[in-house]
Amino acid sequence: MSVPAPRSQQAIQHAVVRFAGDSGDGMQLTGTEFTREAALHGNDLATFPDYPAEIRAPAGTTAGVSGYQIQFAAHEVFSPGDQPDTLVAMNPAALKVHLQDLKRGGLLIVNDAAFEKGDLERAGWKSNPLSDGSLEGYRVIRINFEKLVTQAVEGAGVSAKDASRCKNFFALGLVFWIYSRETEREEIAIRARFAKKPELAEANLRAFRAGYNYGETIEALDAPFTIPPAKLKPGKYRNITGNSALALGLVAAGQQSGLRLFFGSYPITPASDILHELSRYRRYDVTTFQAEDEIAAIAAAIGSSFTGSLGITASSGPGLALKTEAMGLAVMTELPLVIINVQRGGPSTGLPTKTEQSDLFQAVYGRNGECPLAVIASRSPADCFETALEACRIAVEYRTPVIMLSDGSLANGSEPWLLPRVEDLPKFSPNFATDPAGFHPYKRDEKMARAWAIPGTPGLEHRIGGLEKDALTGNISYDALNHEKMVRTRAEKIRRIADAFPKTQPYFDDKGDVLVIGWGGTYGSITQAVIEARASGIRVGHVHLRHIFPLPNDLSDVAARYRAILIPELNTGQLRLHLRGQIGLEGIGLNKIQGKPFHVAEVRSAIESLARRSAPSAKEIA
Amino acid sequence: MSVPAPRSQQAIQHAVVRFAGDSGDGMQLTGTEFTREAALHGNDLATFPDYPAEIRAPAGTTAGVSGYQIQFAAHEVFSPGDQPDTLVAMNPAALKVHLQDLKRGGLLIVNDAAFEKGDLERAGWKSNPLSDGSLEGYRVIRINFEKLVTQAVEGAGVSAKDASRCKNFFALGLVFWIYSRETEREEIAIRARFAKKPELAEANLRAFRAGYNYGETIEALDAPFTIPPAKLKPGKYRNITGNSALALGLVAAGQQSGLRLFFGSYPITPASDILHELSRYRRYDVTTFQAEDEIAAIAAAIGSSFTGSLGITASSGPGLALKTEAMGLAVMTELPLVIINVQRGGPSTGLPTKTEQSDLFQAVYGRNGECPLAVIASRSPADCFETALEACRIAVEYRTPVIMLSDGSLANGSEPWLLPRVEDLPKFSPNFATDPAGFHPYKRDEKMARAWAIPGTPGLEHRIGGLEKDALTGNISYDALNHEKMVRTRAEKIRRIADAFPKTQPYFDDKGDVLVIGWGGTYGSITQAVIEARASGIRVGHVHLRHIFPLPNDLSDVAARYRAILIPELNTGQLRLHLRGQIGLEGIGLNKIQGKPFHVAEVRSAIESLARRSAPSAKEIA
Amino acid sequence: MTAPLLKLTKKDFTSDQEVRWCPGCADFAILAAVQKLMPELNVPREKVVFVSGIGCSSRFPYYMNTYGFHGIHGRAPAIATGVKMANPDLQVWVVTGDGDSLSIGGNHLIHALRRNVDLKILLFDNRIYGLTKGQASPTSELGKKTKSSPLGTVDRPFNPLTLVLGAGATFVARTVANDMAHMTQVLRRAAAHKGSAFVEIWQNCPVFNDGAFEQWAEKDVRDDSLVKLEHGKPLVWGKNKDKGLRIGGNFSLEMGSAEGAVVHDEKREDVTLALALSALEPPWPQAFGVLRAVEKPTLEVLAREQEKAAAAMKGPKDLAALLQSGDTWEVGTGEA
Amino acid sequence: MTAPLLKLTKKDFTSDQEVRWCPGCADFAILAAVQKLMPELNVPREKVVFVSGIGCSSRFPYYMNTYGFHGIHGRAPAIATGVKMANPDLQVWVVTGDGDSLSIGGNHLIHALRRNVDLKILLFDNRIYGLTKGQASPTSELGKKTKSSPLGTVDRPFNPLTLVLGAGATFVARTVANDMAHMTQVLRRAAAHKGSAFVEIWQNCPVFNDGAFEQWAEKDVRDDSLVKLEHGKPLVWGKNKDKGLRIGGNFSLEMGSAEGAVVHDEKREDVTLALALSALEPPWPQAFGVLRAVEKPTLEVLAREQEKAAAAMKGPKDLAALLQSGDTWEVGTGEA
Ligand SMILES: Cc1ncc(C[n+]2csc(CCOP(=O)(O)OP(=O)(O)O)c2C)c(N)n1
Ligand SMILES: Cc1ncc(C[n+]2csc(CCOP(=O)(O)OP(=O)(O)O)c2C)c(N)n1
Ligand code: SF4
Ligand code: SF4
Ligand SMILES: [Mg+2]
Ligand SMILES: [Mg+2]
Repeated sequence: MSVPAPRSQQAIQHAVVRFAGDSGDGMQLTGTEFTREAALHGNDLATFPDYPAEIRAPAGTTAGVSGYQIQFAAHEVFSPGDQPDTLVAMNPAALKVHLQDLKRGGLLIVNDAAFEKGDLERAGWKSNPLSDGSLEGYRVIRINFEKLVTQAVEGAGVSAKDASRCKNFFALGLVFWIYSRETEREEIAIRARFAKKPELAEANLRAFRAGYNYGETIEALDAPFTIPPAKLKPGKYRNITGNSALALGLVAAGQQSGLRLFFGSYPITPASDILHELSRYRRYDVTTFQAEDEIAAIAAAIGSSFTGSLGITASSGPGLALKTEAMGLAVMTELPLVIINVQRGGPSTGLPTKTEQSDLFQAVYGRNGECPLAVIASRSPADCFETALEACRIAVEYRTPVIMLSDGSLANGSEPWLLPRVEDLPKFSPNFATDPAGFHPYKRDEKMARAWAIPGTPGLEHRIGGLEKDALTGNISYDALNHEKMVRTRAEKIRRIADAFPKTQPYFDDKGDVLVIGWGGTYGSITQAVIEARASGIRVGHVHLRHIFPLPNDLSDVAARYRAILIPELNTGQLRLHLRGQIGLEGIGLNKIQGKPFHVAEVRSAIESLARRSAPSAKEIA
Repeated sequence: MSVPAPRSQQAIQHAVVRFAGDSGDGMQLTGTEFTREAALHGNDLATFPDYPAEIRAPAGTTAGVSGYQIQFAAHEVFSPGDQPDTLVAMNPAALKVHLQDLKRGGLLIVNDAAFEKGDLERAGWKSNPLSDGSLEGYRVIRINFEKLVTQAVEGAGVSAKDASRCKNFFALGLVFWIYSRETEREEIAIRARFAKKPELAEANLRAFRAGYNYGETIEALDAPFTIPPAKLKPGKYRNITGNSALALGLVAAGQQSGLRLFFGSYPITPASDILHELSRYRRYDVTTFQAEDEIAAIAAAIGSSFTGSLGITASSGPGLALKTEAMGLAVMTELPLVIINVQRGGPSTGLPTKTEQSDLFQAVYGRNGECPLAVIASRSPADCFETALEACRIAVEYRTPVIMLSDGSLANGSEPWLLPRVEDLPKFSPNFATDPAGFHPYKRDEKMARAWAIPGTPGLEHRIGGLEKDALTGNISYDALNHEKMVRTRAEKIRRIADAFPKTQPYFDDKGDVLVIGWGGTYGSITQAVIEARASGIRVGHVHLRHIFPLPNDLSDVAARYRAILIPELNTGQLRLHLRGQIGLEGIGLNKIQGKPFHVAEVRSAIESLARRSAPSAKEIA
Repeated sequence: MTAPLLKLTKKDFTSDQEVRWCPGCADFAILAAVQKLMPELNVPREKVVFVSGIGCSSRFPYYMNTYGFHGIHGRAPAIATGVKMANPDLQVWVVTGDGDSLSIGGNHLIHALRRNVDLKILLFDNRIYGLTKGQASPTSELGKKTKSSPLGTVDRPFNPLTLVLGAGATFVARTVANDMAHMTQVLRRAAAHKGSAFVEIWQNCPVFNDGAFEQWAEKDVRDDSLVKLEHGKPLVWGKNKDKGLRIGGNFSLEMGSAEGAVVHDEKREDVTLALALSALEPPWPQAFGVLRAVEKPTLEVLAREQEKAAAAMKGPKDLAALLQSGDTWEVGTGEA
Repeated sequence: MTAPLLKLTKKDFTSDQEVRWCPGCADFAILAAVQKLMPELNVPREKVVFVSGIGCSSRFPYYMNTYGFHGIHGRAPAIATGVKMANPDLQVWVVTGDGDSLSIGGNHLIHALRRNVDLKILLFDNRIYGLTKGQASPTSELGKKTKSSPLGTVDRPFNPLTLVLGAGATFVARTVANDMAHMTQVLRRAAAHKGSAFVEIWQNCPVFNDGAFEQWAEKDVRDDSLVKLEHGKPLVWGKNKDKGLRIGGNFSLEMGSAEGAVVHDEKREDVTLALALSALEPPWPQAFGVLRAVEKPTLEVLAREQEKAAAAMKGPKDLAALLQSGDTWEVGTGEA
């Protein structure tokens, strides 16, 4: 297709677009497609998909609204953005849910055809927002999607129902025009996607083009926007979600250590995709096992580690709860094990498709007995790769279970990932015991890791289990002093992991008014907020903890260099309590428990008000 | 039988006796029998049974040694005693394990016949302690139990094997003599115990009497001891173990609230006896359900609470771990539920028959999501009654799960229990919703408890579950602000429980040098230690926390009245971290992780050294 | 069937909550069947409890205007056991999926059945995980490609009927959601059974496993691929009822002409016939209807009887006496 | 059976740990049988793994001088599945008790069996909880008085054999610990089976459930109360082999004279006969020996084959290529 070049363009630096519609409207796909093009265009970007817990809630209700937000820019981007510049609302329910977020003056694209009385009622509108003034202050583009799409795909040979399902590609086309995206790659992608059903390919292509042309035709904007590529670090990039990066990190860990991976898992939102992805990487010495439940999943993983594989299991909060007892067994038997928790809204079944950071307590403290293990957290979608690799390394080198915390927003969110070179990835060795001379299953190396002797090794036959073990032989021991020794040894082994951490180096100001200590998926919002707060003259540092347990040894010292500590979390203050309990650090919490990420503005204003409150008094200055 | 009155007696104030032998030697029975007589004699007492994890480890090995210790006194007694005055060792293994604890100059009764070469080797003695000087400094009574018992029971009509199994009653008889106990009640008890096998009754009786007479005959002591009854608070007493008291507390709660009890449980040491006991109280509207596992046990209990019973479940650490997910469901559905954890040595299977306090973290922090519930702890065997009742009351009145922490030493230990009058027991009402007018399942009363409407009530049909609920209707709600509201509401409801606590009133000095903050089964040792430390002039207060979560509101204020805080725990410092994390309280830990209670001396010396360290400097005084 | 005394209607059993299943999901049909059946059962709404686990199917209780408990994944039979034991007067239904009840919840299911708790257990079998978007379940065919098994599953599926019969279930039946009449009849029978009643309902999931049962459960093929079980009637099938299950060599069933076909007997104490029927899989005709319906004492009744017997033997409740049982002693107010 | 090449002896399989069972416990006999059998199997010690749960029986691995894993309660089949999938070369045994495998671990057991993981599962059935001192187990008889059921149990027991056959087990057998010859033969068969092998071993617990099996498993009564199964031989029993299981009316088994008795067939694909035999309970003679031995593909082999097929199709491992798969783009060093 040849598209007339748009007349004039407005170059901007960044934009936030949100696609919203019914669960059946294909908004996740639309968002993903737009994201790919932004990535290939060279923009930096961050995304935030948000969908309901039902497969498909009743059509047209607010419960069924599915959304996908992307921020893309000509510069570095850290969060998916607080407020969309452009909102696509495919029905009144989507408008109901998302209108409040649209930036004043922002562009609103609505599906005119979907605002009948019944539609409005189902969505809970008392009167028609298209006509009652609700949309004042926005730039509204009303489109009769049904009609335009039907016309566009006429003759493509698809049913009326299938024709109507092309609406999302019409919307995509329009947004492509608005942001002056090239259409070629997308056209190829559409053909590939529907390769098995050429008539569907044709219909969606037509809808896509029609949407693009519609923008041009109606002169929806005086001039469409352009956002040049970002000046990112040079190298090869790929846009990636957290779960995909995590799965690749695990595969990399297997390859870099020479260990077979055994991934035992039971499906649960938002962790299931890790199982799906790894199931496709089987030829990389990856065994995947969909167990009957979470307990069997971790138990099998432990069995595999005993046998010399790297046992891994993944779940979300409720599933982690079920794994608790078995984690104790892994701690007692001191076997490598990686336990991934892609956190979601809790407690109980909670908000399965929403994001939250409320499983820190469970990860650090949630086991019977004195049962320490390592806990680490990833901070961004691409960072899930590195974090997974790090979790595996610690597990193998220290012979310990490691809990890796991710969350729903990381798992499904995406960003460009500067591909690492394999040569630069860390290598680590399982260092299996093979020599019977002087062998004892609980003899330790300098890291306090015990000998890992695997079945198949002649002369090292031994037995382990969950009863307290003799400090050397690993035989059952009920001896009082041995127990105390072992409890302290297990604790010390974990504590020492911190001795190998690099120095804590705050981002931005390394002393000053406020230190923001964060962890996990809030990294992007905090970073952007710090950048903005510093622009207003406050001296702010940012430490984003990868290691939740053990904590970095120098954290107190670093913190002492600031007047005040801000600890933003998507929970009621779990890291805050953890830091106070562990190292006596007093921080101020910024807490949000809404199943949603922080807005940048929320964090920024917390930094600013804390800086104001803790500003040195006149006397101090004098 | 008529026994010649012993010639002269030495009145003493207290004594500590320990019976030790093979698992098959009946030491637990011997100890229990002696305890009953001490109780009925009117002594105050405390006991500590200690047995191996195997049903019966190999005969004669140290692994198989089973012990039972009692302190009984003419005054109040708080702990089973640090060091026995009298040790009965039925074989070399028992001597090997326990000799180190015997008080210098103490009385040692050994079974001479069991010290052959093979016996010694099995027990790990390099040479014969009876002859190699190991027993110097003790008053040793060597007895050929085999021979004397065989002689004594000759003609009773029992096999040689059964005859030999009467050894423990011989030992019991001897210790009866040593402490001038009356024999009548015991004789009746023996007859009752073996009522179905009269020849066994006869044999054991004879052995018992022979032991008693033996003491008299050989003039084992110049004069046997007497310990007059203690001047306890007037009233009716009964000697009781923690698990028995706990079971009675639950029954009392059912009766006092008018609720049917549903007890769902899966056997596990040391909690199983609660199931055993409750199974015998079925006619008190008690349903007991031995579930297929711990998850089913708590799930059924939750189902019963939904239906208007008071659901209860009990287990130990590993079982609690399995219940984690379901606890979240109970938090979300805000149903009354009592979860009992009789703690044992951990982590994992750990030390199943040993005591420990290492499940505090798990109880307070060990769930996914923001998942607060109440946690309370009992402090002594008899106190398990009151604590259980309190747990039930909080659960019912606040519609919340309550975790009640006990431990192995409380569960199996015993003490005299001043029987409460039923009239004095608290009454509380489930306050079921019955009126459809204005009914909403999540409407709250002044305690923030939600309406409890049970199936069978017309017009109140409703649905609940583990997904986030609307703040009023309880319907599923994915609304962001509703979620935040509900998370904070659930937290606030639990926090408010503390508003009804009585003022924290430290025992002993209510300000001064040291405040000892303890919890759980360490109560006895701490109390005795504080008494002794005060005798040396230190001003010491003692707060023993019944409520672990929420904490008493005034705890910080109370703590501020002392120079230093000592926090003794049988773990690595869980309460200490909890107090620092929650209320910023800085305490010094005294920690022991040996599967054993504190010795009084350990706590006392910690108090003393802390008092010394934190003594006001000269300057301060001036 | 007695005439409904309570004069309730389907509407009385319809809650005010929006039904959140995908368009075309067979769960709608099951919901309609149950809501229609309920008035006929003549149990007051407030005495009915629906308990479920987690899954698309497990949303069911929200749509019934009775008491309902949406539990946690796999634990519905355990929760329901507590409900029923706590109040044996209630009519308790369990709604569960193939993942919920056969994967994570397999143990609770077989234990509820061996105990014969009076629960009506409806397994919505779509041979897939619906709610988590399309992973293999324990009833997915061997080799099936799903999201979690892109190369095909490697674990053989359970036969749910054989499994539950092996666990000692006293009532076992199978039906399909697209045969309203048959489904209703089976549900009616389940409701009438005193004891655990297990019903496998083939349920199409158009989104993640469309057509899973079409080869044998669609109207036009049913006659040839299913053997409809009727108590006391011979085991015959085919459009013309000309094929029959007969006793073959060495104690096996064989397919043959209708003549001399084995006569179905739901009530047989020995479980052999029911087991043999349950194990039939294509190309054999598959058993359809009630395989077994044998009455045995139920858990909750036995438990209550024990309680009463204990009360009768040991006398009425007396908390004071209970507290004072065992060896007690008095400490006086004066000097000891 | 080929002559042992490795020339190992019972002693080679005896660990240095003291055996901690009660005097007279039948677990000793099972341990002795296994230790004696092992050399004959000709598998190097280091390739043998014993996995267990928790219970008296589950202490077993400590006493075998092989690799061993004493797991957590009920989870042995799951741990063992991980062991076997991680290294299909190993010979993996699971030792478990009636509580461990049928109560808390019931689900893992039936799933391991449906998956046909190549595990040798030995269930030490003493119909009681030994280690926790005498509570009822899922095989305790209805009405049994135990510590946890002083008024008698109210839940009907499982029949372990019917249960596991219902779950799809490919090898199912029963033996008793006090018949060393029979037990050894059954264990040998289990070891030889490629796939999950389930063996129920009646095991007397003299301390908490003494004599549980004496009415039919003691030497003097066995002939009359057990029907010994031999492949290809008629199902007859009695001192004089004069009683037989025959085809009764309407597809049932009946007791009668030996003449015309059904012939045992372990290898039958359809599970009817095995199920019927498993369900026999006193006063019928109980099935004793191998009920079923049918070979099917095993989980771990299927899984490895998939891996190989994937490698063959998609080419060798190349981590760099994997990381760079999907849509990628370059950002240059100069100005964009
Ligand atoms: C403890 C736990 N594990 C996993 C999940 C995720 N999960 C929810 S439903 C489900 C399976 C649903 O399949 P099925 O039972 O067949 O029901 P369907 O959706 O097909 O009706 C899973 C794995 C969960 N909610 N809780
Ligand atoms: C999670 C958990 N729950 C409960 C227990 C306590 N427990 C240990 S063994 C056992 C049952 C033992 O019975 P069985 O499996 O029949 O073995 P046996 O001792 O009879 O050989 C129980 C309930 C435990 N260790 N862990
Ligand atoms: S995913 Fe399948 S089972 Fe679930 S609601 Fe949709 S169609 Fe029904
Ligand atoms: S309790 Fe029973 S099963 Fe356990 S070791 Fe003793 S005799 Fe054996
Ligand atoms: Mg399903
Ligand atoms: Mg057992």
